[in-house]
Amino acid sequence: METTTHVLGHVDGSSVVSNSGTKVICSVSGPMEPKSRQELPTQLALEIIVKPAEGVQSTREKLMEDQIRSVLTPVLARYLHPRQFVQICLQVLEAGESRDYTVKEVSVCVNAAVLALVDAGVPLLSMCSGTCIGITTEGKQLVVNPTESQLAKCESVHVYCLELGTNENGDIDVRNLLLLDSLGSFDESQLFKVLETGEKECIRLYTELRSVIKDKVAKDFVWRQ
Amino acid sequence: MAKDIEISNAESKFILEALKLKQRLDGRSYDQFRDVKIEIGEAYGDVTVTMGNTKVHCRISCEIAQPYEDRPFEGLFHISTETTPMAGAQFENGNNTGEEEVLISRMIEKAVRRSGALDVEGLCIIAGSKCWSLRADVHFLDCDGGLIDASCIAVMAGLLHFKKPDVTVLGERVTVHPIDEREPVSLGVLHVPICVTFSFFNPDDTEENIKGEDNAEISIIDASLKEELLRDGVLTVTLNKNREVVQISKAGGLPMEALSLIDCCHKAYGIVEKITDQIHRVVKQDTIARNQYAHILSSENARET
Amino acid sequence: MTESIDIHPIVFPPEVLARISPDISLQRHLSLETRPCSRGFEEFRDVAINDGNISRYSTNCQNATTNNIIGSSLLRSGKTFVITSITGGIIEETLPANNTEDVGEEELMKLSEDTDRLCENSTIYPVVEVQRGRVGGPTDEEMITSEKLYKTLLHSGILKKTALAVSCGIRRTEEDGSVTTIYSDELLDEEKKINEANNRKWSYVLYAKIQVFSRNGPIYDLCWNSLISALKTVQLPRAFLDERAADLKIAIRTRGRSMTIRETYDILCDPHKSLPLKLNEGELCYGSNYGIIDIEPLAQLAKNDDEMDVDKPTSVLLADIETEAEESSILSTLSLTTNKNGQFKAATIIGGDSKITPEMIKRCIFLSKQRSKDIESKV
Amino acid sequence: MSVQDRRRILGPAEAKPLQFAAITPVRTVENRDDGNGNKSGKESVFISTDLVTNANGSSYLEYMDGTSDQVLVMSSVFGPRPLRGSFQSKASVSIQFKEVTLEHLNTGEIKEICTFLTNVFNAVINVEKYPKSGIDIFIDLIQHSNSNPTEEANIVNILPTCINSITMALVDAGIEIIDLVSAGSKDNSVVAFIRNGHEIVGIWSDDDNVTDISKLIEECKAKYLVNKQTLVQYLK
Amino acid sequence: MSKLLLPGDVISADETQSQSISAGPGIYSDPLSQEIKATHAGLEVVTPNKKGASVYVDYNSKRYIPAVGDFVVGVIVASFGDSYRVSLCNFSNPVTLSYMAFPNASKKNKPTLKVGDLCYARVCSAYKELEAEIECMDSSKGQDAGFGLLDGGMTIEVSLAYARELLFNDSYPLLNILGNLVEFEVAIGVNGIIWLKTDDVRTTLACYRSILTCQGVSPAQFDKTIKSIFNDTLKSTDEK
Repeated sequence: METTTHVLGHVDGSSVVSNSGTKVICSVSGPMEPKSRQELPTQLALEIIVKPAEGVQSTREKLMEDQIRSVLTPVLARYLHPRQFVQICLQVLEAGESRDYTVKEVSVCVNAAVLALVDAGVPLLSMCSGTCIGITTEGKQLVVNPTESQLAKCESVHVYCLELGTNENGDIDVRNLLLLDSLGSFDESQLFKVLETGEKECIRLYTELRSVIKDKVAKDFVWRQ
Repeated sequence: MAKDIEISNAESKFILEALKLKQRLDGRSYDQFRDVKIEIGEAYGDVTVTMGNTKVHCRISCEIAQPYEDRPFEGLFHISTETTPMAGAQFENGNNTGEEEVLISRMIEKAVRRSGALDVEGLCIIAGSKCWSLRADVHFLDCDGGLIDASCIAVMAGLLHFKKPDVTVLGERVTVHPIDEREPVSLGVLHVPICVTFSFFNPDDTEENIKGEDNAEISIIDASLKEELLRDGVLTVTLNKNREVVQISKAGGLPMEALSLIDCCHKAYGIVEKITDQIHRVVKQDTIARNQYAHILSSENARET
Repeated sequence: MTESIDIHPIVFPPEVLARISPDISLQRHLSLETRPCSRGFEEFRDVAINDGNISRYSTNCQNATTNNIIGSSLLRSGKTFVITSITGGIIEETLPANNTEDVGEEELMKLSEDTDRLCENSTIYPVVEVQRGRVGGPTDEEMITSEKLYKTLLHSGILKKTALAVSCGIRRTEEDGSVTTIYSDELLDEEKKINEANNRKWSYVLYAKIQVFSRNGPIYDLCWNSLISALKTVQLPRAFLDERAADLKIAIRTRGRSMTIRETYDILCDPHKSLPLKLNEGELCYGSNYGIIDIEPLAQLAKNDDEMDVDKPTSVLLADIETEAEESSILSTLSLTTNKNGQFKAATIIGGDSKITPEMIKRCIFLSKQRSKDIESKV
Repeated sequence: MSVQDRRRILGPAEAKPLQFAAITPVRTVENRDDGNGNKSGKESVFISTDLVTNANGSSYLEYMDGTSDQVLVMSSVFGPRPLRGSFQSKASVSIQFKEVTLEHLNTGEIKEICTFLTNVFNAVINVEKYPKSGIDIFIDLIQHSNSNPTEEANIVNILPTCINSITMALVDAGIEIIDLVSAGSKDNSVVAFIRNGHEIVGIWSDDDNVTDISKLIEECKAKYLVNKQTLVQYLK
Repeated sequence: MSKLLLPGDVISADETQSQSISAGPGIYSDPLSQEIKATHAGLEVVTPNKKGASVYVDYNSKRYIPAVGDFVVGVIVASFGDSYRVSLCNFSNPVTLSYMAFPNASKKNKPTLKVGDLCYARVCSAYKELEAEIECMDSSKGQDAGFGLLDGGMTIEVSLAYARELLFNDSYPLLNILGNLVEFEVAIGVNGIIWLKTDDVRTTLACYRSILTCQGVSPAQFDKTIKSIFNDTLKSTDEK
């Protein structure tokens, strides 16, 4: 996973994340004033916009937005800013998969969004990370982060997102499964294998995000050194 | 409607005062175009243009479609310029009815598509039944002024770089060769139009119709976002390297003299020439970089045979 | 100076509480070990499915002349009902057929066909509409559900491309004016040539219009089940070309150039003859949904103080989410699409707030299999 | 090309809808119009209310004319519910007509039907009773079979059932109406009545040459009375 | 460098070594589990106080959230019958500045700020559910405290942590270096807006560029950086 933060000037937080051929740029603005139809009386309203690399936004992007929303909503400390509004824009730069799939884009979007949220200073209760997994038709092998051609050979494809944090001893604390979205043909044991593999990968990504954020913080306070 | 950016009286006054002293906030001179950075991505027709804090991404793509009935020999070409709040919270998602959004999309449309920069007849596969439908998706990533100029560069660089899959036509049957299977084909770009935007200020805020030595009117090239918000007039000229004026757009604002229009075109030409060369250079460099790889492959093949 | 203020608790009737504070209402219900819809925790709504006599091929269809619906279903689940009607279209394939002259390319084509799993799969174009007493464009829910149905069917392999290939017949007008239509599979071998000479390939395209009435909970599973049962009733009409239109070329002139182009002619459908749509029966599966919610100790109705159940589970699993109270306060949900043997086609697990444990997933899978068995028997 | 529906999955643009070849007469239509305009066969109506739970009132009507004609209509009434915006002393009634399965009518025809029905029910609903309110009525035509291929005839055939259905839905919603509205049709005309046929609340005619309007009204009235009786019986 | 915290990191009890923890910015106490977590990514700052310890996360961001006592620079965006609406940050909810929140204010003596004017003020009320309020006086004493209209000059938008550093860290060398070069007036808002004024447009411009540039430069380089900016700015205007 390659990441950069703070790439855009006119929004509060931004990031670029790319992973095996999929590249997404994300911007976050907020907490700011909502339009009246978006306002929620007790919590932070969240707008997620996904724009595809090619073509216009369609139902495909709506579904992606919905999946990303279900991952980010529990992570946001949304009761800290009632009647406020956070806007997350995700622009896919390289899809890395055909239009019939969204798994790679969704998982990269989740990682990009969480980085941009951290960059923007939007309060979060936990961190999260996302990955995608495919199970091949032949050999029933689990492939983490498949490439476009590997994906096409998969019998089932899965997006997996995990809520993570660090407990008081400094150990990684797996908090909850945020999203598992599976499509294709699979059985119960494969489902559990995906859950197991996904957890490992998400923990790995979390440590990666951690070091990225460490660099970011160091850069933020460069004038202190 | 999204909210506007607030500029305080003090700030606007200061920016104008500085302009009078030939100073711009970012240290540029009046006629200085920002340095243009053109980056090319993995895919064909994937271009990011950075000009200062302005960043625009353009992606060219194509698919097979049916030509319009009244134009059976022409392919389809569509430029989509949709704003998202990524470029700044003043933009609204999916709302392309705002004045600025409409202006941007009209200008790009006029500068690139209607100027015939792309040979649409070259997109024809079978007259009247099949053709390529080409899309240029312009994504505004960061807006610090000059979106029109940056988008135009991005689209043109994208078109020059893009390659469409090769096709074989056997009677009525069309075979599309995936790009990893057979060398794809470049598009027919007939000329490279480049937009240069001038902004005008009238810092003394008085009606000045007599243009003379003591004329306080200021003209600058490639305004930043704040300069755009404060300007009193705007002119966009589109030229190509053949010294052809593709289009001129001046929608209201401060009136200007005919002679100064010509002066602007002269100034713009220098910039157009430089940027056109830069685009060609970047595209060529990328082609060489890609070919190096292909070269190794083909030499291996040569040894086998 | 002391002032005492009497605080009077406000009492709401249950239906008002359910409206103003669905989460508390739900917690109160749960503490009484019941649900707002008065079902048991793991109890599903009753499902009834029939074809609704909407399709032109329905046994009791009253209208087979102007009706262009070729498959349908009427699904009822509790008070909610879903009407699905399937219509069709025909599209000319752009991809080359196998008889390409270049042999090397044919091999390549085959190679890529083997690897790209989705190449063989087809799907339907669904438009979901939920009646909600408002006019306007599709809501997010309608869009998301439509897209999910589309994608799930595409990835499931239930509908293969081959099942939608048109085997096109020819209508002949004899010299005496009588009209006959011949289909290739009804032809003798030597006559088949007529068809093959005509070097073009068509496919059926399927559209589904899915209308949801009395929505009272998540709709994806209902729509999916309705869609599958409607697909099972689909009859594809035999299609034919008129012999006279079989090779039509039209000369055109534009800007001083002239050219002949092949006209895209219309394929007509036989009003009487049809073939059932071949679905991959082994892959059929049905959807169900579950919610997981933490029991909030503070919201519990006061019980006998001695009965402090220490072992009481802290969260419960509810099958088949219904009512606004459940839908708005349960954020951890599972939606599983499986057959009775546990062969999945789709699964969506969202951990909104309550923790989802593997045991819960296992329990849901167990319930899903049972539910699929039940629905299967009703379709 | 740029104008595409992004919010619906419409499938490939090049696809053409199935076109069925003109049917060669298989079904004999001997028991159709007997020349007098009276259809033979036994007419029957099935009525049910409160089907749509999230509406304030709803009704479902199945009308069979005993031959091959069948009309299935569902109406849902939403309201009276608060209207946003400026103060209005009367309820605003809106009627939306939609074909659930088949799509035979064009948007112009649908609009015409909506306007006609809105006018009829604006006259019948006690709108003064519901200030600042909106009453939205949705009619879903689930199925209509009409072997007569002319479009006009279709509308005339479904209108009386629609009117009956809305009336029942309004009753179900408990909205005040001055009388049960019902209608009768004859040839290419529909007349809606109240007060035992003493008052006409709407006339729809697709006929260019109605010669004897009073005769037409009388014939429609006869059917209205039958229809009304059916409604009354159900409500009892 | 002190300990890095990420959102979701639980603050360990032994670090604070006390039962009573006052949570500062970037710290969230879960009402159910009583767990104390970080909500922002930044550096942990623990300060022992009388009762126990206060903990906060020092993080950098661009979007200002009003907190009581903060000094801010705002733009008047509207004026009503009894108050102004002031924008502290583009696209954020505007805050209220009452006409009575000025020194010597009375019903008859109304302040004279216009829409578009800049003012320096202090946040006096900030509840998350309500619109925040600012004041242009020291309300505890009812006296003038250096707040009010900022006339002329120029504003500089910087990151919030940088603005805090400039305002609170007296040993931070930047303003001192600038002060040696030129005389200036400055008002630093922790909402990331710095107002600065000198006698001359050119020196103001030089200060503007210096402050912006130093945001990405370590203090050791300040002297050199600022001098070269001053040289360039003043020279280039002379040339032209």
